[in-house]
Amino acid sequence: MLLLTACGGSSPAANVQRQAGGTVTIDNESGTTWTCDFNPYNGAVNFLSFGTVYEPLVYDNLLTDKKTPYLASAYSWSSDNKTLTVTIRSGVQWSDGQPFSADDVLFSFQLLKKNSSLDLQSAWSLLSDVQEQGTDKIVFTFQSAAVPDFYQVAAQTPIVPKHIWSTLSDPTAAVPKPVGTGPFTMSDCTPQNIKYLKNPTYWQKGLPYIQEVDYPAFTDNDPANQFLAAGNADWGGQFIPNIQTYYLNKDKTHNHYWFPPIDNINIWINQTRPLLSDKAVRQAMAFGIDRSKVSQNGEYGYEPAGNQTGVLTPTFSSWVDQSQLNKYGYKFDPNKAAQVLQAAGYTKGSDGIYADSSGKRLSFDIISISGYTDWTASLQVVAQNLKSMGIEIKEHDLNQNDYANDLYTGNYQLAYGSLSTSPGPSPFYELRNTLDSQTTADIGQIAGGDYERYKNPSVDALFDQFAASTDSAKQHQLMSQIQKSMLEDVPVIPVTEGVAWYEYSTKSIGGWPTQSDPFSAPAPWNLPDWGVTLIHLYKTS
Amino acid sequence: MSLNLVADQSRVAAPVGSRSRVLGNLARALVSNRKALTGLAVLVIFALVALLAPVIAPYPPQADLFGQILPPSAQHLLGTTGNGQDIFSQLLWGTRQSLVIAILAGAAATVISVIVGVTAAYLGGIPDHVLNLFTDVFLVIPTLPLMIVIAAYARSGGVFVIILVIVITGWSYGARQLRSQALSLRKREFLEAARVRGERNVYIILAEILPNMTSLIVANFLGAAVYAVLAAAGLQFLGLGDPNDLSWGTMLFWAENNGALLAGSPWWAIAPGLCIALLGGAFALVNYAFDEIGNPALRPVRRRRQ
Amino acid sequence: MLEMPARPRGVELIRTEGLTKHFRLGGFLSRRYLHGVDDINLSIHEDEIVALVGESGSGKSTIARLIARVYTPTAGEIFHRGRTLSSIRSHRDVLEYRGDVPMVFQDPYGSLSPVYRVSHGITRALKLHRPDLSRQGREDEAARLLEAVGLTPALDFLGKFPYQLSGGQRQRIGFAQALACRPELILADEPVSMLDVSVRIGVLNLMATLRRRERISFLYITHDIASARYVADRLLVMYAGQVAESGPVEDVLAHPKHPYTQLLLSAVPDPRAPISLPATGEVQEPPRVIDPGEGCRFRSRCPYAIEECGRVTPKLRLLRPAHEAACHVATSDLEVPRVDEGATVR
Amino acid sequence: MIATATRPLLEIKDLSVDYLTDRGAVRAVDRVSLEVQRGEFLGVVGESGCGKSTLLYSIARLLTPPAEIASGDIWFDGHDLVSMSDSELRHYRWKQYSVVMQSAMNALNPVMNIGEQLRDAFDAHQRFTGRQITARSEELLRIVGIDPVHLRSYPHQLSGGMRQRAMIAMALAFTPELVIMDEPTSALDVVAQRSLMLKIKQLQREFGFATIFVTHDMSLVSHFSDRLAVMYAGQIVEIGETARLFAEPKHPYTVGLMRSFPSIRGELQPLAGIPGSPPDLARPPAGCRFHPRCPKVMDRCHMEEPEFYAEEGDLIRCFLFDSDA
Amino acid sequence: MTYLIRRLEFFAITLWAALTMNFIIPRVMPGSPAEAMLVRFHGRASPQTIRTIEIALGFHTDESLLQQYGEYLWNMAHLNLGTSLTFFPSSVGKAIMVGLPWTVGLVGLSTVIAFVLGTLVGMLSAWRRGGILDGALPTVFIMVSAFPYFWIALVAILIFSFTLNWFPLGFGYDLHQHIELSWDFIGNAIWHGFLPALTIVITSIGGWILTMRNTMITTLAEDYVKMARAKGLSPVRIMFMYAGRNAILPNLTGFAMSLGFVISGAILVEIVFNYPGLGYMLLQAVNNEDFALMQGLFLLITVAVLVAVLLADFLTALLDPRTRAAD
Repeated sequence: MLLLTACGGSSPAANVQRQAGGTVTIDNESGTTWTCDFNPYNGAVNFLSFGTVYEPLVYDNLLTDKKTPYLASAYSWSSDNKTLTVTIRSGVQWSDGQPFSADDVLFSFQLLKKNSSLDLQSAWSLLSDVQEQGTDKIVFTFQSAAVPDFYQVAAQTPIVPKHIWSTLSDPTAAVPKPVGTGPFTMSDCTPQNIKYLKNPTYWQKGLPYIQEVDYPAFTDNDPANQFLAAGNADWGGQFIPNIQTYYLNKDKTHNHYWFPPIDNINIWINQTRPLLSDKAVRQAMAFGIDRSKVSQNGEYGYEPAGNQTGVLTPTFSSWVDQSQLNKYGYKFDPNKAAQVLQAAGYTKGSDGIYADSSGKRLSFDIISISGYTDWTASLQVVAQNLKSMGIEIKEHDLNQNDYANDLYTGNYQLAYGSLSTSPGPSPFYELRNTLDSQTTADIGQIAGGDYERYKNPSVDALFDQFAASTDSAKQHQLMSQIQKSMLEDVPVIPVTEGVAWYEYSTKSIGGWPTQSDPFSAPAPWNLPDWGVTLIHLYKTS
Repeated sequence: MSLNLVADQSRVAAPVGSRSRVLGNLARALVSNRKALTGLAVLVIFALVALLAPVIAPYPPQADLFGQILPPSAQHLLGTTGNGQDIFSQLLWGTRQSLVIAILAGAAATVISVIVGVTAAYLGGIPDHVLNLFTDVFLVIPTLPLMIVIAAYARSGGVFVIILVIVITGWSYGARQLRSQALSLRKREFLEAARVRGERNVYIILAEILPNMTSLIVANFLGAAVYAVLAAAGLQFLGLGDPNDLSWGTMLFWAENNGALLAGSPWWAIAPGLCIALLGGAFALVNYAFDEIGNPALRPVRRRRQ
Repeated sequence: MLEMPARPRGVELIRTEGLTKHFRLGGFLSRRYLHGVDDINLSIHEDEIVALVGESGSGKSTIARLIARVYTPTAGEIFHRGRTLSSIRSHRDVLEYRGDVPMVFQDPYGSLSPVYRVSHGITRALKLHRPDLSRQGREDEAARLLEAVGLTPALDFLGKFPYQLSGGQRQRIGFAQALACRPELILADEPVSMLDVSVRIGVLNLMATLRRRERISFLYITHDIASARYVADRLLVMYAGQVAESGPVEDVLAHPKHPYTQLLLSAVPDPRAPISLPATGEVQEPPRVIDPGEGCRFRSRCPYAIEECGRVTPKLRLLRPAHEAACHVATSDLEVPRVDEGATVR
Repeated sequence: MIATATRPLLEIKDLSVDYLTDRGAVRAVDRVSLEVQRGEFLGVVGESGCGKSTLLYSIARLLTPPAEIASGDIWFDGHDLVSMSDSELRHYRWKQYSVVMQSAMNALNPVMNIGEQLRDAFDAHQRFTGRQITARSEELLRIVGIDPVHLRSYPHQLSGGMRQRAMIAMALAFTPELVIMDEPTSALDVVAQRSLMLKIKQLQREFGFATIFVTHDMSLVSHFSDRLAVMYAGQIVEIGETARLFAEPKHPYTVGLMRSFPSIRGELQPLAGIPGSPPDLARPPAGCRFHPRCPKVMDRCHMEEPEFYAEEGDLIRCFLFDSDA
Repeated sequence: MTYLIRRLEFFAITLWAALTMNFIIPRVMPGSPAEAMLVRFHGRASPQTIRTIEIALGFHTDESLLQQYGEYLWNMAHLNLGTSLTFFPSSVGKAIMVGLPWTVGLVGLSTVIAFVLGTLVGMLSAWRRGGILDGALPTVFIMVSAFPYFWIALVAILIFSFTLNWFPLGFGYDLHQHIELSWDFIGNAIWHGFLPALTIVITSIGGWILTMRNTMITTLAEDYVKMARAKGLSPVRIMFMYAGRNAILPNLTGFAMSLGFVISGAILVEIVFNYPGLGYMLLQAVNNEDFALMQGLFLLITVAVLVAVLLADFLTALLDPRTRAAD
């Protein structure tokens, strides 16, 4: 059994005198005014409570995969890696003064089993059973060996108080007055602003330093950015165009940003469509896209160019199989792309577009989400790149719902975007959901992952082996093989890397996560990381 | 963007002149009216710019050839966009679509207004009741939301969807105005004379009623064009147009999304906004001048110079 | 014009039987009706000018529009040379009828489309009703017609726009349009009431000339009884949608039978006659006839009203040769006392 | 105020009125001179566009742009109306002289009832109690022959004749010295017209006010006016005693007018009217304005404008009566 | 009376037509709440789950269209607007009530201000034909009313809020303020609303000035105005009671309609100013295919317009006795 110490995780600048008190104002475009619902199982509002009010069993840092026990004081895997036993922390109180116990954990998971619409992480698609063992242990039985699934179950599922939730007639209903174990309590909510106050009985003694957190509602990016740039908020979480002029220059000594990558933004290539099922076409496209220019023009360079292994850099650099990547060398190279196409029997038509022997032109529609202007700008570059190389793509902006429906059911040729599942603390999560054919479905059916319908049994097997292993070396070796299939088959093309947008001002608040001290994923919308970030913050003036 | 729905009595003035004379008179009246002249001049300039965009624009408008967010300079009169495109070139090219939307949407809405309004007035009775109700329903339903709904669903259709949306939501006001003028015309005896002479309804509507409504129809077109300019700008600003189109509205959309005003390229937002204002203003000026021509009482008062 | 020999009556062109027109008031759920005209029986013969006289709202224009097929009757029938109008259905027949019975309108400023040259109406009429004419033929005919209505030189006028003409000239254009159809009967709806005094008589003379030269009959509608006397052979006096009295003009003027006709005659201002109306506080005006009951519609203003007038609607009765009146009191034996000797102001 | 007895109530001298148009000034009233004595009924007759209404509105100082008085004087009881400011005029309006317009339908405010409009007139000039106003209003309506209940009526609820009477009642509110009437009966049918004329004459006798009565129908005033002024193309062409004028018209235009309307009595006369039509005032003919239509035109009529020539106490603007010639 | 009955008739028919259109639009439009739910569950919800939610949202796809229509009308009559998808699990009514006061307060007030001010200015400008007001205003306001108001709003924020710091950056009131009926709060709300209101007023006032000026000029040429002058009435009385009162009548309906459209008219202003009103809610409803919310807002707007028009009709009947006449 692995014993862990309960603390904030890292210990940054221990010699700094941390003052208690102060207010942190969050500036994050949410697109709505607040409904004052703090149901942690409602996907639309859980970002307002999970991490601050409600907590998981273990905090698993999205960027570093460093695990910190929270409501669990310890945990252990069975030898077959199918059963997880968790020891519940003692001495923790709910914010209404009731003691926290293993009952609450058991209740929370049973609640999710009963109400599948609350199970945002689909925990019960992984679990087969949850039992209480003694008074302080909970035993999770998984359907198969599932070491990485620890993340969804232990790190991404908020625990709620049984004494309150068992009395609710409808657990999907709004929760206006949340009771949790977290470092903050919700003190006041108007449609415009939510005020959180320090939880005086928080189990991590002395924390948080900050007295109050304000979370105003922004319906649109522009007002949110103005608010931040004007110095009205401390902590930003969205794209800011030309951030140097817009934000940094407004207060050069205090304003900072850091945009760590957390997922890939891919071109999904529907493998069931003619021409696109041809590996050569996909490879040619991978050569034909100038990823750094896309990154520069579409995202001001804030979202770095992706690489064809699908492993995020620098976040997960240690996992990248650099030699393979170098071997395939998917650098921007239109000539190479042309060679690949010609070698596969494609010829360039008079319109400058390649066609196969039967005359079918390499002309594809790509779907994107309207209103995502950075994507639109990115696709303008992609389209120009490919067109000059000999492949035509036409952009279709759909609303979010139509886009998602088309993507999930495979009703598209090309699609631009990232996985809909939340990112994970290692490349495994994203790549499995991208490549493992167990996550996909037939065309017309809704797929939870592998939207491109890539089917490769040997790759599927690699993911199973990975999941059954706790050995880091073995995992790295498996990940190398997975990367090879990405490079060889090009099932999707990672174009840029999605980042955690994160701007902060050190004018009155210190203790922020930084690249050199990434103690949490830093965006206000990283769950439950924002709670971890908040307990590190302190007043400086 | 809300219209002022007013039974504009001043419009229902005596019809002016014959076809050739109508046009001749209108032309003369327009040229002698300072507001009309200013408006027309602006329109002509925009039309020229639209036509000559390929010649006068220094760069291809969509090509991202330059550095991002460059300040105005001799090479880039208005600087560059967040994608490294030349704003001035975009502005010149954007004139085309903006003008096309204004003119096509204005014209189409006017045609529907004329058909519905004049037919209703001429036929009278039950057809009038039904058409009138139809018009009223379209007047009463919230225009902008309806526009947003339609535009949102037909998003990928590009500029023609915008035009369609504007036409669907924009014809009813004019139909009502035209109906009321046609109603007042209907009482005039030359129409009765035509009927007694044995003319068919279609002839009466086309050859007798419409020529007498020329000035109101033109005014209506101008009003609809103003509405189209503003509505298209609003829709495109909301991102409900096709962002890959190039017009002032989409430029504003991109500028807004790139925080142009604060991110160091204010001209990106100011220039297309000004152009929209100018174009709308020009149409409105000519329209107002039409009011003055149709209703001399509205003209600026002359005082004897002594 | 002066010598009006009693001519033998020609063929009957138009006859109405029980002609009635009601207008619905208000929206389409309303059940209130304005009685435009009720139970009109009149006839117009070849080579005859019949004057229809009455105050505004008395229904005289409604009759013209019923005959002109602008309105369809609520009840009753109109016969054209013995054939009912309701049986004329085909476009060709309707056109033919319209050619036989055209109309001239009241407002010289409203009856010509301001956007066309004055030739427009005439050529359109020629095109519709004289399809045999060539383009040149039409132009010649148009010129001839203008001369016929006294607009010379005709070619000058054809190219003008209505706004370049005076009221009298426009009204003559109206007659030329009607003539273009080679009509047998022209419905002239107050053709002079909006003209200046000095040109009125010219238009009246034109009507007389056309009757004399082209043998065209007229239904002359007017509120000016003196002008009716000037041109017409027969007179119908209307009151509140009904005919009060009818007969040869001179006979009606000399022996008015209906009290309303008497009132009307006494009210006509005439510098050549002594003033002749009692200075009463009389402010009553003809009623708008909305859903009327039985009874004489003039009874509330009538100094001779008897009980029967409130009960029974009087029918036209022959009181003198060819002279009828709808009055219970007036009889052929009884001369209703004249009001000539009323107080004179001067 | 010794002079009042001899001085005419209203004296107009060489009054000209212009309409300022795009093409320059159009003279609608040209050098008109008139006198109106106390208690006199003066008829002004002319065809449409002859300037008779413009003359009347300039007397009432109600011209609005683009019309304006170009020159001339209007003396009302010894005061020059032309040079008065609006606020000075307010003391004369309605108390000293009032106006009755052609169509009461347009001249009465459609959204106020008769009583309110009467009250407005009273309030504008003097402090009265509500009761006084009501009493006087009822009295006024009775005078013109309307039931006082109509004080509560709105204009559209009254018949045409009643509306005109209501307006006349309003004009008599302060029993002014002069009532200016612009074709007050032209919108009415014959019977109502005659009845209203009689009422006007009766009231004029009773209250002794002077009247300027404008009409296009000279037969209408034949029995009512003391003197008659005939206007043609912006000018007065003949002015004289009514009875004389009808009996023996002098100006060829007046003669033509007399021969323009048929009668219901006597022998049926063939009538000729006047050939041609009135001139466009923007381009009046040179010389005598009537000469293009005049049956007795002479050479000098083409070039010279005739002045007034006195003939048996009347004035005629025609060279036929130029005794020097 | 017939007049008012006719107006009520119009009210009923239009309301029905609008309701029916409201019913049809979401059903002919592509996309369904099921799709929307998919997004919410990242493609991993079971069909049963989606079904349950569909029903909760008022979509009964297994019923005939006629049945659905009947149910829909019944629900509308009972103001049962269903559950919003965007604000799930809030009801549409609740969601709307949150935004309504802000929109009505901001846009409604500025519309009234624009109308009253514009009408007065238009009246004065017509009254003093040829004066300074009359010479300059028409041209200036023709231009201004053709400006895209979101753009004016953007520029206003840049200048007055961001650079000069005179006004707050967005929001309806200070973040820490509690919604309560105190002078403090009201003052704060007015301060926040000033700039958005100003942009609405300056872009809409021109229309009122021009229409009022034009009808006023027409009215001033009426005989009854001349008559009032002849009567020696004071200029103020003539301007308001004779000319103004008559000139304003034809504008009342237009004003009523613009009041009704207050709710929908401010979408762009609310977005630019991050104002917590209904405008943005509507855009969101459309983008999220939140049919219940969309229908609720449409219903609200339509009813608001119709009620406003009806009130204007009553007012017109009150001010203009002619409309009360029998026919």
